[in-house]
Amino acid sequence: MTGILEVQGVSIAFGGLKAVQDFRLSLREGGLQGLIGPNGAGKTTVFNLLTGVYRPDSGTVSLGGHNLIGLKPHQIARAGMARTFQNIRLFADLTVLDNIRIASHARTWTSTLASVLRTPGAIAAESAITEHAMELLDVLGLADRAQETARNLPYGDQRRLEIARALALDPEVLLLDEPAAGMNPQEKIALRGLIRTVRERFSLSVLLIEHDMGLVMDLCEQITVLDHGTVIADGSPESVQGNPRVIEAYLGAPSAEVSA
Amino acid sequence: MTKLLQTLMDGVSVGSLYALIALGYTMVYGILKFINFAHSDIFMLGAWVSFTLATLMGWTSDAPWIAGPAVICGSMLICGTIGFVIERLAYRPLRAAPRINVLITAIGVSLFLENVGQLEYVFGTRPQRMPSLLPDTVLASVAGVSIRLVDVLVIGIAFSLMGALEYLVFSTKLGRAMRAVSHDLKTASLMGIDVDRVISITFIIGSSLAAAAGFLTAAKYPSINQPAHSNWILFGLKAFVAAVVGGIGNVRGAMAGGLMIGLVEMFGAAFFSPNLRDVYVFTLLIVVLLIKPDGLLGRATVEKV
Amino acid sequence: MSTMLEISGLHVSYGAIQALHGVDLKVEEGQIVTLIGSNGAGKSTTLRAVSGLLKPVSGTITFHGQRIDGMKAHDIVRLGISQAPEGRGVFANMTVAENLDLGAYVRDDKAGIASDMERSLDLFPRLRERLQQKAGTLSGGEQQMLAIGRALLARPKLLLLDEPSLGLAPQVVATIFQILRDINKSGTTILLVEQNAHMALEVAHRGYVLEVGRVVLSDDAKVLAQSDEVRKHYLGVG
Amino acid sequence: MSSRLLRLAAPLFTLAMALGCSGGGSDAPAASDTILIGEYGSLTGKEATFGQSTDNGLKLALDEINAAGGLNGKKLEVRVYDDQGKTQEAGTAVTRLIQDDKVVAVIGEVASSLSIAGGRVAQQYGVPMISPSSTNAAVTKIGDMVSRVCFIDGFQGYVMAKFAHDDLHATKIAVLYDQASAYSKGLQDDFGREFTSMGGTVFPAQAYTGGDADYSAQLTSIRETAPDAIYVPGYYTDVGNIALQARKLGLTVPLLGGDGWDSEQLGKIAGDAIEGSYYSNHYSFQDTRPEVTTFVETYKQRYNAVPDGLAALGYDSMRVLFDAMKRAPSLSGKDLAAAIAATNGFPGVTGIITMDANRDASKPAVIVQMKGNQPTFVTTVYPKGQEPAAAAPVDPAAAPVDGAAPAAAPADPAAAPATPPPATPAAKP
Amino acid sequence: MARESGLKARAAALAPEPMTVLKQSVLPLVAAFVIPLIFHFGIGPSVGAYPSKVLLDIGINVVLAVSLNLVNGFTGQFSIGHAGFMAVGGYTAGLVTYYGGYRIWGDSLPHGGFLGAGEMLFLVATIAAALSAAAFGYLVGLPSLRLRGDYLALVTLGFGEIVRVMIQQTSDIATDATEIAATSWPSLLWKVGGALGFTGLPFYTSLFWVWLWVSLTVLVASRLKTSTHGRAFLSIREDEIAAEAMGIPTTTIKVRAFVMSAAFAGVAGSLFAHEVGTTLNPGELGFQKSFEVVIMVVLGGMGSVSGCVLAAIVVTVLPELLRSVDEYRMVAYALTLILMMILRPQGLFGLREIWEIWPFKALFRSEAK
Repeated sequence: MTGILEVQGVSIAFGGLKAVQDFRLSLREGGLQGLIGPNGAGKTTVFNLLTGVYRPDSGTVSLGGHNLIGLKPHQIARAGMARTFQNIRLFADLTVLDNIRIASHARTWTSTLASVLRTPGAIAAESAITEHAMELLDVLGLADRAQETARNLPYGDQRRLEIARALALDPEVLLLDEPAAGMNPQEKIALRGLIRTVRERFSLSVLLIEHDMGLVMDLCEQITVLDHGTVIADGSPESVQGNPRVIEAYLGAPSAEVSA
Repeated sequence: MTKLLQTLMDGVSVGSLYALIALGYTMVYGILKFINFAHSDIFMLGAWVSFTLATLMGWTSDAPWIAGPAVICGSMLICGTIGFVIERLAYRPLRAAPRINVLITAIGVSLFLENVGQLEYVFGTRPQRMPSLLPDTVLASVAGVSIRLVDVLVIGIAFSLMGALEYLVFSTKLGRAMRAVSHDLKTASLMGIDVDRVISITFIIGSSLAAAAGFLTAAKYPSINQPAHSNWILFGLKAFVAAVVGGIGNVRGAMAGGLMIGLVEMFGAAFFSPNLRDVYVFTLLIVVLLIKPDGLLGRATVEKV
Repeated sequence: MSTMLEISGLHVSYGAIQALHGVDLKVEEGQIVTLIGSNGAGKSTTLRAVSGLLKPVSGTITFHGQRIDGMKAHDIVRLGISQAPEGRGVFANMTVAENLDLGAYVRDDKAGIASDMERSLDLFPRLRERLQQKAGTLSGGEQQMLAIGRALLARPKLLLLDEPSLGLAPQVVATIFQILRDINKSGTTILLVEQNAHMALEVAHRGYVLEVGRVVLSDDAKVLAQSDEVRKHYLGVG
Repeated sequence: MSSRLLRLAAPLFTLAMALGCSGGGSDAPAASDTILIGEYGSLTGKEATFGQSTDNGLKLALDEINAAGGLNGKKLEVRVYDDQGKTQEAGTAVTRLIQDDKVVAVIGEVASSLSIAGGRVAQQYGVPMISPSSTNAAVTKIGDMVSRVCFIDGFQGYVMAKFAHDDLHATKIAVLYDQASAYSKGLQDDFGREFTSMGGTVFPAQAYTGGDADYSAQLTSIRETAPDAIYVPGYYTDVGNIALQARKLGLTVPLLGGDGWDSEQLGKIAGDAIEGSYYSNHYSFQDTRPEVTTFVETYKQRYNAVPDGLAALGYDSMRVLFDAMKRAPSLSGKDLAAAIAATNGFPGVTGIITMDANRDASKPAVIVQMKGNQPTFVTTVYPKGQEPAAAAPVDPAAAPVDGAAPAAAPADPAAAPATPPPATPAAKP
Repeated sequence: MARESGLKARAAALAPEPMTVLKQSVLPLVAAFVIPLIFHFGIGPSVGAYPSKVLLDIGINVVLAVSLNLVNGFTGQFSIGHAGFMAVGGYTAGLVTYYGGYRIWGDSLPHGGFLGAGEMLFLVATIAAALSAAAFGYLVGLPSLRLRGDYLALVTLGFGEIVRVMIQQTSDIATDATEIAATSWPSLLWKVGGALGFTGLPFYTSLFWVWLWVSLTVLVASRLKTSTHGRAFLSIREDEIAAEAMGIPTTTIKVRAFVMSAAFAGVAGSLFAHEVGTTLNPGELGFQKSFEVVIMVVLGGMGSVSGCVLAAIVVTVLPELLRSVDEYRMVAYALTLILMMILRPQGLFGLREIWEIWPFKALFRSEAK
């Protein structure tokens, strides 16, 4: 069985510090997989390796059978991998609508000259981009905020805008980096539904980093647990929850030394 | 041979002046991350204040030995104060603003100092002769190159000041605080360091070093250009290039960069063509940045994603 | 036992985003109080507000009855509150010794500093071996030790610790928590922000659970440790 | 979109109208009882000192003219605009003077590129312009509206070449010029050509950029060629440092220069280092002609400084203009320009001014030597073919000087004023 | 490998109505030609020469500011060497009109009237100026692949200074028709006047040409800003890492911004070179001129096209209005600059356009979508 996203033996070190070691992952087409682990375990580093921000020291990454190693981030994005960021990276001074339309740029075909001349083709393309963007905003429930400056959105909306923006790339794989961080319980419930809807509607495969265990356990079919840059568990939510190594990594060992 | 030695000496003495100015640039950049364009004008003020002080004291000829030290100290003091005031009034309100704003403000301050300096009752528009406060005797003659006391003093004072700064930065409590602030403002404040005070002190030190460079420049080249002459800025810009070539934010890098720029400029002028001096400096800059974008002694910075 | 630190109705915003929606908490003198919660819950924000790095929109912070919200960070250190910040915040280009010296920046008593330095080095013998090494070359655990040791050199009445277990191996975490307990025993009050709930609640006297900028639970640490709610929150079980 | 552009254009139109109206209002009083003359110059910027000297001289002449009753009872008024040493500003200033202030004539600039910028505007609108001190040949080639009261680079280069060759008996001369200054470059070219044609050797020129502080590389190269003299056609603002450094490097031969040296400051700045060096100039303040002595006297009284060449030229340009205004049948651009071009034998401070076919002042130059920090008159050099039958005797104390021993002449300032013979030719053809 | 985005199919269904094309595409282009005609034949003659000259200066500064805004405002890179591109353009255009004029007509005077042969040569010259400046823009843009922020600024400044010093090295212009006819083009390249400047260029710069280029520059910049390509520029300024992650080829776009910006600076250089009352000379195109343009962009608001236009007008007119205080005017200007940065750090308009701001919003309401 090969998944849409296949990662084998990926490692990277920063100045001698091994941040990620021998990372492996297989994301099934249409799958919804979780990547969890305590703070500092290297989860975001994995995302950066997958999206080309860092180039791994060793290992292979392939998307739909195509090698991604050595590609630039924008090439990987165009190849069909979109992401959100843990510490929200919106185009803060631009409008909500423009944030999404920027991501559509990768899918547009008009030349700069045509844009400047405003040829009928370019006008049509702009309309298409806008229409597409408005649709996405509608799905994410942000349509009425389209003209607001991204910076002024509430936190939860900013998170959702990041997802909408990633969707505008028309990706095959969506990487979500802590989408629920900073959301209140109601928002989290809504987010849970949203991720499911989005996956169905855009036939995506989703890889999710999340700290909220309830969310992860509920959403994901498969979970990979990372600690100190290495995979310590991999499997169904139930098997992971019961894994003593995972509990230790998370809650810390209620060890004798401390209680002494 | 004579030419080689002569050029070497000129290069080192001009280079040490660049280095002195570069220190002010590099310290401010290290902490506040902007090019303080007005620093060149402090250098200009250093020369003009020295001239004014010497004239006011009547030390125009046959000045007592105390005149030199007194004027350089006076000029450093006054320019240090001016640097302090500039930071306080023009830069501090912009601490949280985008750096481009601070940069434009710095250009504004630079224009202000030049145009005020140019007013008839301030310094005026004529060049003036800096009285010779440093003795100018020939110490020795090596292979046809006469080594003059004034040059030795210029290099000596420049290097002692750099040494003093090096000591201050690396061996005192204040220096540790300065380095901490340049590493991270917020963490530094968690140590109980009054960041604003450290920044003020940095401006005072940087400005007094520039003033010293102004004095030494005037001592070495006694005809001092009028305040709005673009050459002051150009000289300062080349000093900033020195700071960048050496690795911005790095005290030793600024010194090394200053000497390097001085030598490249002088050797290029003497052995290739004097017409293209500025071209050598800026070409060196471009080459160094393309090979090693963080300067020769700089550290690579990685942006966190 | 008197109240050392009291926070009430604390609101803090980053630009348009509100991070704290009215946090109330108390730290009694001599205790270890822990603040737990998931990422983005506002734990670090609370500490930063106490240290004066962030200016609250509204609400008060008092230390020994004195209002400290709105004071400058360096003045707060002088009052006796020091922080080992998240991500350690060691000065990477300076030696371990210089880092420790900076911890004592607000103090002038040479003898006192020397003895506190000894104390810090006794607590963290690893640092003694690396005194002249650049802090940037230390391992994560050593950097955390340095950050705590440095904060201690201010001889604080209240020590603020932001995720000291972050990214460290379990044994190292255990060592650090043991040391925290020792520090507390010698009379320093500690406000500890942790994600490692088990560990934190084990050493703490009292715990607060933060969620989306609000305190949702607060109780005796031992009670919280047994609480199903906390367990559910962290592992999603039950 | 289209209407946006149009709407943006509308306020611009309003603005333009406002500028037009504000300008239109200001010329009303000028039309009645005063005659307005325009001046533009670098009153700020790096060449401010030149603009200010010119302005001082010009204002002095203006006040004298007005004190004497002005032109047919009408007072003259000068409106001056600063151009900051930028050509775009110079062009705007001249346009404003001509079109808005309706001046009858314009005086300016020192720097040739600025005179060219302004001059082309004056030519376009048919208003005469007199450049007091731009010596580049290109300036008056603009057209019949533009003239000048100074000689041109070609002549000045010839003057110094002739003096170096005939009087100093120099054979090998090194050149150090300011590559950023057209004036300096022009003199360098002309001097080199003239001196070589006289059979001398000119070493490849070394260049600096105005404002440079360090000249050691160039001077070290020059030292290797062991010249008899060094021609430094630059501004006094730079010459001070050049002289000081040359002496430090052991170069004791005299420096030679042009009118850019002329300033009271040069002696103050360079002191002993410039002692014994020569430069060509428009006039000598020690000249005993009455025009000169009165001018120097009143200038000293008013500004507490010895007038430099630029001040004298500013003074002369105003007076030449006034002279032409008196002669012209009307103050229309055409008439006035013709009158200026017809200037013949006008007794200016800077010599007897006659406009040649190119509207360049044809007049002798003086050579002065720095003695005791004062420029001291040495000799007068006439344009080729205009030498008076009995050339003024050369001061025996000052020349001939051998290149090897420049400072041999005793520098006694007290003795100096007595020596210069009148620069005025005995008889004018 | 990426699946069909569906945007193309969507676009096919959204082909614009002819009226929309007319309104959005054609009319502004027509306006871009009509406005200069109005300036040339309407405003110019009615306000007189001095305001016209100021309008020329304003126009040139608008072209400079709006074009620099493409790099500094849109793309968030920091260039302070704009005068260098202006110089490259000015000298290229000068070579074409001056020596070209000599080759064609035997002199360098303006030939033909409005849109006559001479002005056509000027058009060719200006396009050549844009191309050569663009080539230099490409060269300078390349290091921007590796450099960030102030380092890039310093490199652009260094470039500008190198251009200036190299022009100083050139030799006198040739003024003799037969000599020019006998000299080869490559050697004419070096005869551009050195420090004195390229004197004697014909005066082709008129209100028509200046405002034609202003209209085109503003049109290009504002259309770019509201198109997908311009948004790609803006994304880099906002967050380079996020832009990459969204599939924006940041390096390509940065170079593109440099090239476009330099091309228009070259146009401004050509207009400057042929303006009445200027002399194209290296001394004037140094870093001070570059600073002046940066100031306009920052005052207007980084990224705001209309803000830059307004700032260019203010910066040009202010010194004219302050003429009466002469030596204090630069002091006043400097103080204004400092106070402005402290009191209104985002510039006049920030990223927004004049019609997006409250008091003007109503004025432009008909345009709002």
